[in-house]
Amino acid sequence: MAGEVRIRLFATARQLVGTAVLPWPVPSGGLRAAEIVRQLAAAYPRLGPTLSASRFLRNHRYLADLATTIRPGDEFAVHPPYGGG
Amino acid sequence: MAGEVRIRLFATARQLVGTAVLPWPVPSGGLRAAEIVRQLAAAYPRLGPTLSASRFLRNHRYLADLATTIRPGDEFAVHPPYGGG
Amino acid sequence: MIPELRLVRRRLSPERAARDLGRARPGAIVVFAGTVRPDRSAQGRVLALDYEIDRIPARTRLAELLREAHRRFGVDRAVAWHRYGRVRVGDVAVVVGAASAHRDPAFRAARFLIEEIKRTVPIWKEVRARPARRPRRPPRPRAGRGGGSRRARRPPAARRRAG
Amino acid sequence: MIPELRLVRRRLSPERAARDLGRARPGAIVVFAGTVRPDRSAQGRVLALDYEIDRIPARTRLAELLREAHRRFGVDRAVAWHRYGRVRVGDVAVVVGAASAHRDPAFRAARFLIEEIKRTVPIWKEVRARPARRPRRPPRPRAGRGGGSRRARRPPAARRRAG
Repeated sequence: MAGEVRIRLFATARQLVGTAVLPWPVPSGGLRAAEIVRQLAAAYPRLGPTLSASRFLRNHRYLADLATTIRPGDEFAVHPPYGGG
Repeated sequence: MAGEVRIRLFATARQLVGTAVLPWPVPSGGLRAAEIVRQLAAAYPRLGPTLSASRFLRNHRYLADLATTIRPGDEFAVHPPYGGG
Repeated sequence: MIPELRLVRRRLSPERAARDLGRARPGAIVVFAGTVRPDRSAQGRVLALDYEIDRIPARTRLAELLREAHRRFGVDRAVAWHRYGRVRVGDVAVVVGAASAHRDPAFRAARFLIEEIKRTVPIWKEVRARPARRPRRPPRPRAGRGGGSRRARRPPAARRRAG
Repeated sequence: MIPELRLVRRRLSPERAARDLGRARPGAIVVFAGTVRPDRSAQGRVLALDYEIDRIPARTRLAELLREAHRRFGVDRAVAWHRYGRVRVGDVAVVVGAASAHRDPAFRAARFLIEEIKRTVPIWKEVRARPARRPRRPPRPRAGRGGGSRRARRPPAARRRAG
Protein backbone atom coordinates (compact mmCIF):
# COMPACT_ATOMS: atom_id res chain seq x y z
CA MET A 1 0.00 0.00 0.00
CA ALA A 2 1.47 3.33 -1.06
CA GLY A 3 1.59 6.29 1.27
CA GLU A 4 3.03 9.71 1.85
CA VAL A 5 6.18 11.22 3.24
CA ARG A 6 5.91 14.65 4.82
CA ILE A 7 8.65 16.78 3.29
CA ARG A 8 9.53 19.83 5.41
CA LEU A 9 11.29 22.67 3.60
CA PHE A 10 13.22 25.44 5.29
CA ALA A 11 14.64 28.82 4.31
CA THR A 12 15.50 29.08 0.59
CA ALA A 13 14.05 25.59 -0.08
CA ARG A 14 10.72 26.74 1.39
CA GLN A 15 10.86 30.01 -0.55
CA LEU A 16 11.62 28.31 -3.88
CA VAL A 17 8.85 25.73 -3.50
CA GLY A 18 6.41 28.18 -1.95
CA THR A 19 5.38 26.01 0.96
CA ALA A 20 6.88 24.70 4.19
CA VAL A 21 5.29 21.25 4.01
CA LEU A 22 4.98 19.10 0.92
CA PRO A 23 3.19 15.73 1.05
CA TRP A 24 5.14 13.35 -1.19
CA PRO A 25 3.75 10.04 -2.46
CA VAL A 26 5.99 7.03 -1.94
CA PRO A 27 5.45 3.29 -2.46
CA SER A 28 4.57 1.21 0.59
CA GLY A 29 8.17 0.04 0.93
CA GLY A 30 9.36 3.66 0.96
CA LEU A 31 12.06 5.31 -1.15
CA ARG A 32 15.71 5.90 -0.59
CA ALA A 33 16.45 9.51 0.43
CA ALA A 34 18.54 9.92 -2.72
CA GLU A 35 15.49 9.12 -4.85
CA ILE A 36 13.27 11.61 -3.03
CA VAL A 37 15.90 14.31 -3.51
CA ARG A 38 16.13 13.41 -7.22
CA GLN A 39 12.35 13.61 -7.62
CA LEU A 40 12.25 16.96 -5.78
CA ALA A 41 14.93 18.40 -8.08
CA ALA A 42 13.00 17.15 -11.11
CA ALA A 43 9.74 18.67 -9.88
CA TYR A 44 11.34 21.99 -8.86
CA PRO A 45 14.29 22.59 -11.17
CA ARG A 46 15.29 25.87 -9.43
CA LEU A 47 15.72 23.90 -6.21
CA GLY A 48 18.76 22.00 -7.55
CA PRO A 49 21.61 24.15 -6.16
CA THR A 50 19.89 24.44 -2.77
CA LEU A 51 19.43 20.67 -2.57
CA SER A 52 23.12 20.15 -3.39
CA ALA A 53 24.09 22.32 -0.42
CA SER A 54 21.50 20.92 2.00
CA ARG A 55 21.53 18.46 4.86
CA PHE A 56 18.62 16.01 5.19
CA LEU A 57 16.86 14.59 8.23
CA ARG A 58 14.50 11.69 8.71
CA ASN A 59 12.21 12.14 11.71
CA HIS A 60 14.42 14.94 13.11
CA ARG A 61 17.65 12.99 12.81
CA TYR A 62 20.42 13.83 10.41
CA LEU A 63 21.07 11.30 7.67
CA ALA A 64 24.68 10.24 7.42
CA ASP A 65 24.10 9.43 3.75
CA LEU A 66 21.21 9.28 1.29
CA ALA A 67 20.96 5.47 1.23
CA THR A 68 18.47 5.52 4.12
CA THR A 69 14.94 4.45 3.23
CA ILE A 70 12.22 6.99 3.91
CA ARG A 71 8.89 5.24 4.59
CA PRO A 72 5.26 6.32 4.47
CA GLY A 73 4.51 8.44 7.55
CA ASP A 74 8.12 9.58 7.89
CA GLU A 75 9.09 13.21 7.97
CA PHE A 76 11.87 14.20 5.59
CA ALA A 77 13.46 17.59 6.24
CA VAL A 78 15.54 19.69 3.85
CA HIS A 79 18.02 21.98 5.64
CA PRO A 80 19.81 24.53 3.45
CA PRO A 81 23.04 25.94 4.97
CA TYR A 82 22.41 27.45 8.39
CA GLY A 83 22.52 31.12 9.22
CA GLY A 84 21.72 31.64 12.87
CA GLY A 85 23.34 34.09 15.25
CA MET B 1 69.78 73.11 49.78
CA ALA B 2 68.83 69.50 50.46
CA GLY B 3 65.25 68.28 50.41
CA GLU B 4 63.03 65.27 50.37
CA VAL B 5 61.63 62.87 47.85
CA ARG B 6 58.29 61.25 48.65
CA ILE B 7 58.69 57.51 48.08
CA ARG B 8 55.37 55.70 47.59
CA LEU B 9 55.40 51.95 48.22
CA PHE B 10 52.79 49.52 46.99
CA ALA B 11 51.78 45.95 47.73
CA THR B 12 54.69 43.79 48.96
CA ALA B 13 57.01 46.81 49.04
CA ARG B 14 54.58 48.61 51.36
CA GLN B 15 54.15 45.48 53.51
CA LEU B 16 57.90 44.89 53.86
CA VAL B 17 58.65 48.50 54.82
CA GLY B 18 55.53 48.88 56.92
CA THR B 19 54.39 52.16 55.44
CA ALA B 20 52.93 53.42 52.16
CA VAL B 21 54.85 56.71 52.13
CA LEU B 22 58.47 57.18 53.01
CA PRO B 23 60.07 60.66 53.02
CA TRP B 24 63.59 60.27 51.64
CA PRO B 25 66.32 62.90 52.04
CA VAL B 26 68.12 63.87 48.85
CA PRO B 27 70.68 66.61 48.05
CA SER B 28 69.36 69.79 46.41
CA GLY B 29 70.47 68.53 43.00
CA GLY B 30 68.53 65.32 43.49
CA LEU B 31 69.67 61.72 43.09
CA ARG B 32 69.52 59.32 40.20
CA ALA B 33 66.74 56.78 40.56
CA ALA B 34 69.30 53.97 40.63
CA GLU B 35 70.90 55.53 43.72
CA ILE B 36 67.58 55.86 45.55
CA VAL B 37 66.81 52.20 44.81
CA ARG B 38 70.29 51.24 46.08
CA GLN B 39 69.78 53.22 49.30
CA LEU B 40 66.33 51.68 49.80
CA ALA B 41 67.74 48.16 49.41
CA ALA B 42 70.49 48.99 51.90
CA ALA B 43 68.03 50.39 54.45
CA TYR B 44 65.54 47.51 54.01
CA PRO B 45 67.52 44.39 53.07
CA ARG B 46 64.38 42.20 52.75
CA LEU B 47 63.13 44.59 50.07
CA GLY B 48 65.86 43.55 47.61
CA PRO B 49 64.02 40.89 45.58
CA THR B 50 60.89 43.05 45.38
CA LEU B 51 62.91 46.02 44.12
CA SER B 52 64.53 43.85 41.44
CA ALA B 53 61.10 42.91 40.11
CA SER B 54 59.57 46.40 40.39
CA ARG B 55 58.84 49.22 38.00
CA PHE B 56 59.50 52.79 39.10
CA LEU B 57 57.69 56.04 38.43
CA ARG B 58 58.60 59.67 38.86
CA ASN B 59 55.58 61.90 39.37
CA HIS B 60 53.21 59.19 38.07
CA ARG B 61 55.22 58.46 34.94
CA TYR B 62 57.09 55.27 34.30
CA LEU B 63 60.86 55.56 34.14
CA ALA B 64 62.38 54.02 31.03
CA ASP B 65 65.62 53.52 32.97
CA LEU B 66 67.07 54.41 36.34
CA ALA B 67 69.37 57.18 35.07
CA THR B 68 66.62 59.77 35.61
CA THR B 69 67.31 62.29 38.36
CA ILE B 70 64.75 62.45 41.14
CA ARG B 71 64.65 65.91 42.69
CA PRO B 72 63.42 67.31 46.00
CA GLY B 73 59.63 67.50 45.91
CA ASP B 74 59.33 64.65 43.42
CA GLU B 75 57.27 61.59 44.05
CA PHE B 76 59.05 58.29 43.45
CA ALA B 77 56.79 55.22 43.25
CA VAL B 78 57.78 51.57 43.63
CA HIS B 79 55.47 49.18 41.72
CA PRO B 80 55.95 45.48 42.43
CA PRO B 81 54.53 43.14 39.74
CA TYR B 82 50.84 43.81 39.13
CA GLY B 83 48.04 41.53 40.09
CA GLY B 84 44.73 43.10 39.15
CA GLY B 85 41.73 41.38 37.69
CA MET C 1 18.49 29.92 37.68
CA ILE C 2 17.23 29.98 34.09
CA PRO C 3 17.74 27.18 31.60
CA GLU C 4 21.06 26.75 29.86
CA LEU C 5 19.21 26.19 26.60
CA ARG C 6 16.50 28.46 25.27
CA LEU C 7 14.83 28.71 21.86
CA VAL C 8 12.22 31.38 22.31
CA ARG C 9 10.14 34.02 20.56
CA ARG C 10 10.44 36.54 23.36
CA ARG C 11 13.26 38.97 24.08
CA LEU C 12 16.61 37.74 25.30
CA SER C 13 18.61 39.58 27.91
CA PRO C 14 22.40 39.31 27.99
CA GLU C 15 22.15 41.14 31.35
CA ARG C 16 20.12 38.24 32.67
CA ALA C 17 22.69 35.76 31.36
CA ALA C 18 25.51 37.66 33.09
CA ARG C 19 23.60 37.72 36.36
CA ASP C 20 22.68 34.08 36.11
CA LEU C 21 26.18 32.90 35.22
CA GLY C 22 27.50 34.84 38.22
CA ARG C 23 25.31 32.94 40.69
CA ALA C 24 27.78 30.06 40.92
CA ARG C 25 30.59 32.41 42.13
CA PRO C 26 32.72 31.20 39.29
CA GLY C 27 35.76 33.50 38.98
CA ALA C 28 35.24 34.33 35.31
CA ILE C 29 32.12 35.06 33.28
CA VAL C 30 32.00 35.69 29.55
CA VAL C 31 28.79 36.71 27.79
CA PHE C 32 28.33 37.22 24.07
CA ALA C 33 25.23 38.82 22.58
CA GLY C 34 24.50 39.09 18.89
CA THR C 35 22.11 41.85 17.89
CA VAL C 36 20.43 42.69 14.60
CA ARG C 37 22.50 45.37 12.92
CA PRO C 38 20.93 48.31 11.09
CA ASP C 39 22.63 47.23 7.87
CA ARG C 40 21.83 47.93 4.28
CA SER C 41 21.00 44.82 2.31
CA ALA C 42 20.30 44.17 -1.37
CA GLN C 43 16.61 44.74 -0.53
CA GLY C 44 17.23 48.04 1.26
CA ARG C 45 17.65 49.09 4.86
CA VAL C 46 17.28 46.16 7.27
CA LEU C 47 14.33 46.59 9.64
CA ALA C 48 14.30 43.13 11.16
CA LEU C 49 15.41 39.56 10.65
CA ASP C 50 12.91 36.71 10.58
CA TYR C 51 14.52 33.68 12.19
CA GLU C 52 13.24 30.25 11.21
CA ILE C 53 14.20 27.14 13.15
CA ASP C 54 13.69 23.41 12.88
CA ARG C 55 12.84 23.09 16.52
CA ILE C 56 13.54 19.47 17.45
CA PRO C 57 16.97 19.09 15.83
CA ALA C 58 17.85 22.64 16.89
CA ARG C 59 17.23 21.77 20.54
CA THR C 60 19.09 18.48 20.18
CA ARG C 61 22.08 20.17 18.61
CA LEU C 62 22.16 23.04 21.13
CA ALA C 63 22.09 20.54 23.98
CA GLU C 64 25.00 18.68 22.38
CA LEU C 65 26.95 21.93 22.07
CA LEU C 66 26.37 22.78 25.72
CA ARG C 67 27.52 19.32 26.81
CA GLU C 68 30.53 19.67 24.55
CA ALA C 69 31.36 23.10 26.05
CA HIS C 70 31.28 21.59 29.55
CA ARG C 71 33.30 18.57 28.52
CA ARG C 72 35.88 20.29 26.39
CA PHE C 73 36.53 23.43 28.43
CA GLY C 74 35.52 22.27 31.90
CA VAL C 75 33.28 25.30 32.49
CA ASP C 76 30.96 25.32 35.49
CA ARG C 77 28.02 26.66 33.57
CA ALA C 78 27.19 27.60 29.99
CA VAL C 79 24.17 29.15 28.30
CA ALA C 80 23.01 29.10 24.68
CA TRP C 81 19.90 31.08 23.87
CA HIS C 82 18.46 31.94 20.46
CA ARG C 83 15.32 33.74 19.41
CA TYR C 84 13.15 32.79 16.50
CA GLY C 85 10.44 34.69 14.68
CA ARG C 86 10.86 38.40 14.00
CA VAL C 87 13.80 40.16 15.69
CA ARG C 88 13.96 43.88 15.08
CA VAL C 89 17.05 45.98 14.48
CA GLY C 90 18.90 46.60 17.73
CA ASP C 91 17.37 43.60 19.47
CA VAL C 92 19.33 40.61 20.68
CA ALA C 93 18.97 37.48 18.54
CA VAL C 94 21.44 35.23 20.32
CA VAL C 95 23.15 35.02 23.71
CA VAL C 96 25.87 32.59 24.69
CA GLY C 97 27.99 32.58 27.80
CA ALA C 98 30.11 30.57 30.14
CA ALA C 99 31.28 30.69 33.74
CA SER C 100 34.45 29.09 34.93
CA ALA C 101 37.09 29.34 37.64
CA HIS C 102 39.51 30.89 35.15
CA ARG C 103 39.03 33.21 32.22
CA ASP C 104 40.54 31.20 29.39
CA PRO C 105 37.97 28.35 29.44
CA ALA C 106 35.13 30.87 29.77
CA PHE C 107 36.30 32.86 26.73
CA ARG C 108 36.93 29.73 24.70
CA ALA C 109 33.60 28.11 25.59
CA ALA C 110 31.65 31.25 24.67
CA ARG C 111 33.47 31.52 21.37
CA PHE C 112 32.98 27.82 20.65
CA LEU C 113 29.25 28.08 21.32
CA ILE C 114 28.59 31.01 19.01
CA GLU C 115 30.73 29.61 16.17
CA GLU C 116 29.08 26.20 16.35
CA ILE C 117 25.59 27.64 16.65
CA LYS C 118 26.11 29.55 13.42
CA ARG C 119 27.58 26.56 11.67
CA THR C 120 25.59 23.58 12.95
CA VAL C 121 22.24 24.57 14.46
CA PRO C 122 19.23 24.57 12.07
CA ILE C 123 18.41 28.26 12.27
CA TRP C 124 18.00 30.53 9.26
CA LYS C 125 17.42 34.22 8.89
CA GLU C 126 15.54 36.19 6.30
CA VAL C 127 15.97 39.94 5.92
CA ARG C 128 12.97 42.24 6.31
CA ALA C 129 14.00 45.48 4.67
CA ARG C 130 12.66 48.85 3.70
CA PRO C 131 13.31 49.16 -0.03
CA ALA C 132 15.92 51.71 -1.05
CA ARG C 133 14.48 55.11 -1.91
CA ARG C 134 14.52 56.57 -5.41
CA PRO C 135 14.42 60.27 -6.26
CA ARG C 136 11.11 61.79 -7.40
CA ARG C 137 12.80 65.14 -7.79
CA PRO C 138 16.41 66.20 -7.47
CA PRO C 139 17.60 66.61 -3.88
CA ARG C 140 17.47 70.18 -2.60
CA PRO C 141 20.59 71.08 -0.60
CA ARG C 142 19.91 72.89 2.67
CA ALA C 143 22.34 75.57 3.79
CA GLY C 144 23.88 75.42 7.22
CA ARG C 145 22.83 71.90 8.15
CA GLY C 146 25.55 69.34 8.14
CA GLY C 147 25.13 65.81 9.42
CA GLY C 148 21.47 66.25 10.15
CA SER C 149 20.57 66.68 6.51
CA ARG C 150 21.84 63.29 5.45
CA ARG C 151 18.47 61.65 5.76
CA ALA C 152 16.71 64.58 4.05
CA ARG C 153 19.05 64.39 1.09
CA ARG C 154 18.34 60.74 0.51
CA PRO C 155 15.89 60.21 -2.35
CA PRO C 156 12.30 59.49 -1.24
CA ALA C 157 11.10 55.90 -1.07
CA ALA C 158 9.89 53.91 -4.04
CA ARG C 159 6.68 53.30 -2.17
CA ARG C 160 5.05 51.28 -4.89
CA ARG C 161 7.74 48.62 -4.59
CA ALA C 162 7.38 48.49 -0.84
CA GLY C 163 3.73 47.58 -1.36
CA MET D 1 25.82 55.96 28.80
CA ILE D 2 28.36 55.27 31.54
CA PRO D 3 32.08 55.94 31.23
CA GLU D 4 34.33 53.53 29.36
CA LEU D 5 36.86 53.77 32.17
CA ARG D 6 36.03 53.31 35.82
CA LEU D 7 38.20 52.79 38.90
CA VAL D 8 35.75 52.70 41.75
CA ARG D 9 35.16 51.42 45.27
CA ARG D 10 31.52 50.58 44.66
CA ARG D 11 30.02 47.48 43.09
CA LEU D 12 30.44 46.79 39.39
CA SER D 13 27.68 45.33 37.28
CA PRO D 14 28.47 43.27 34.19
CA GLU D 15 24.72 43.47 33.45
CA ARG D 16 25.06 47.22 33.26
CA ALA D 17 28.05 46.88 30.92
CA ALA D 18 26.09 44.55 28.63
CA ARG D 19 23.15 46.94 28.52
CA ASP D 20 25.36 49.93 27.93
CA LEU D 21 27.42 48.31 25.18
CA GLY D 22 24.18 47.35 23.45
CA ARG D 23 22.98 50.95 23.19
CA ALA D 24 25.00 51.56 20.03
CA ARG D 25 23.19 48.70 18.17
CA PRO D 26 26.52 47.13 17.44
CA GLY D 27 25.94 43.61 16.14
CA ALA D 28 28.19 41.90 18.66
CA ILE D 29 28.75 42.46 22.36
CA VAL D 30 31.24 40.63 24.56
CA VAL D 31 31.38 41.17 28.30
CA PHE D 32 33.88 39.63 30.68
CA ALA D 33 33.50 39.79 34.46
CA GLY D 34 36.07 38.59 36.96
CA THR D 35 34.74 37.73 40.40
CA VAL D 36 36.49 36.85 43.65
CA ARG D 37 36.57 33.07 43.94
CA PRO D 38 35.92 31.29 47.24
CA ASP D 39 39.38 29.74 47.10
CA ARG D 40 41.57 28.34 49.79
CA SER D 41 44.83 30.23 50.18
CA ALA D 42 47.93 29.65 52.27
CA GLN D 43 46.26 31.83 54.92
CA GLY D 44 43.00 29.87 54.88
CA ARG D 45 39.67 30.30 53.18
CA VAL D 46 39.50 33.50 51.11
CA LEU D 47 36.84 35.90 52.37
CA ALA D 48 37.76 38.92 50.28
CA LEU D 49 40.50 40.51 48.25
CA ASP D 50 41.80 43.97 49.08
CA TYR D 51 42.68 45.73 45.84
CA GLU D 52 45.26 48.50 45.97
CA ILE D 53 45.82 50.84 43.05
CA ASP D 54 48.16 53.64 42.11
CA ARG D 55 45.37 55.80 40.85
CA ILE D 56 46.96 58.26 38.43
CA PRO D 57 49.09 55.82 36.40
CA ALA D 58 46.29 53.23 36.61
CA ARG D 59 43.86 55.65 34.95
CA THR D 60 46.46 56.67 32.38
CA ARG D 61 47.22 53.07 31.49
CA LEU D 62 43.56 52.03 31.33
CA ALA D 63 42.84 54.93 29.01
CA GLU D 64 45.73 53.84 26.78
CA LEU D 65 44.39 50.28 26.70
CA LEU D 66 40.92 51.49 25.70
CA ARG D 67 42.37 53.63 22.91
CA GLU D 68 44.47 50.66 21.83
CA ALA D 69 41.40 48.38 21.79
CA HIS D 70 39.58 50.86 19.54
CA ARG D 71 42.57 51.34 17.28
CA ARG D 72 43.66 47.73 17.00
CA PHE D 73 40.31 45.96 16.74
CA GLY D 74 38.13 48.75 15.38
CA VAL D 75 35.45 48.25 18.02
CA ASP D 76 32.65 50.80 18.36
CA ARG D 77 32.81 50.88 22.11
CA ALA D 78 34.86 49.33 24.87
CA VAL D 79 34.69 49.39 28.66
CA ALA D 80 37.31 48.70 31.32
CA TRP D 81 36.16 48.87 34.91
CA HIS D 82 38.01 47.82 38.04
CA ARG D 83 37.17 48.03 41.69
CA TYR D 84 39.61 48.86 44.44
CA GLY D 85 39.38 48.46 48.20
CA ARG D 86 37.76 45.37 49.67
CA VAL D 87 35.95 43.05 47.26
CA ARG D 88 34.22 40.11 48.91
CA VAL D 89 33.97 36.55 47.63
CA GLY D 90 31.43 36.30 44.84
CA ASP D 91 31.59 39.98 43.99
CA VAL D 92 32.81 41.34 40.69
CA ALA D 93 36.28 42.89 40.78
CA VAL D 94 36.71 43.69 37.10
CA VAL D 95 34.52 44.11 34.01
CA VAL D 96 35.73 44.57 30.47
CA GLY D 97 33.72 44.51 27.29
CA ALA D 98 33.50 45.57 23.70
CA ALA D 99 30.86 46.19 21.08
CA SER D 100 31.48 45.87 17.39
CA ALA D 101 29.72 45.16 14.11
CA HIS D 102 31.17 41.64 14.07
CA ARG D 103 31.96 39.17 16.80
CA ASP D 104 35.65 38.55 16.22
CA PRO D 105 36.84 42.08 17.05
CA ALA D 106 34.55 42.18 20.11
CA PHE D 107 35.94 38.90 21.48
CA ARG D 108 39.51 39.90 20.74
CA ALA D 109 39.18 43.37 22.25
CA ALA D 110 37.63 42.00 25.46
CA ARG D 111 40.36 39.41 25.78
CA PHE D 112 43.05 42.00 25.05
CA LEU D 113 41.70 44.34 27.72
CA ILE D 114 41.60 41.79 30.53
CA GLU D 115 45.04 40.35 29.70
CA GLU D 116 46.64 43.79 29.54
CA ILE D 117 44.90 45.00 32.69
CA LYS D 118 46.36 42.09 34.61
CA ARG D 119 49.79 42.62 33.14
CA THR D 120 50.22 46.37 32.89
CA VAL D 121 47.83 48.30 35.14
CA PRO D 122 49.11 49.17 38.64
CA ILE D 123 46.59 47.19 40.66
CA TRP D 124 47.49 44.68 43.36
CA LYS D 125 45.46 42.33 45.44
CA GLU D 126 45.93 41.06 48.95
CA VAL D 127 44.05 38.06 50.31
CA ARG D 128 41.81 38.44 53.34
CA ALA D 129 41.29 34.93 54.66
CA ARG D 130 39.75 33.08 57.54
CA PRO D 131 42.57 31.03 59.04
CA ALA D 132 42.25 27.28 58.55
CA ARG D 133 40.43 25.60 61.40
CA ARG D 134 42.07 23.17 63.79
CA PRO D 135 40.25 20.50 65.77
CA ARG D 136 39.75 21.05 69.52
CA ARG D 137 38.19 17.62 69.82
CA PRO D 138 37.73 14.84 67.28
CA PRO D 139 34.81 15.38 64.90
CA ARG D 140 31.63 13.58 65.96
CA PRO D 141 29.97 11.84 62.99
CA ARG D 142 26.19 12.30 62.76
CA ALA D 143 24.07 9.47 61.48
CA GLY D 144 21.58 9.98 58.69
CA ARG D 145 22.63 13.45 57.56
CA GLY D 146 24.44 13.66 54.27
CA GLY D 147 25.44 16.85 52.51
CA GLY D 148 23.98 19.14 55.13
CA SER D 149 26.37 18.01 57.82
CA ARG D 150 29.50 18.95 55.91
CA ARG D 151 29.93 22.25 57.70
CA ALA D 152 29.16 20.69 61.07
CA ARG D 153 31.77 18.00 60.57
CA ARG D 154 34.50 20.50 59.89
CA PRO D 155 36.65 21.05 62.98
CA PRO D 156 35.71 24.15 64.98
CA ALA D 157 37.51 27.41 64.27
CA ALA D 158 40.78 28.40 65.83
CA ARG D 159 39.01 31.48 67.14
CA ARG D 160 41.95 32.84 69.05
CA ARG D 161 43.93 33.14 65.81
CA ALA D 162 41.05 34.63 63.88
CA GLY D 163 40.73 37.36 66.54
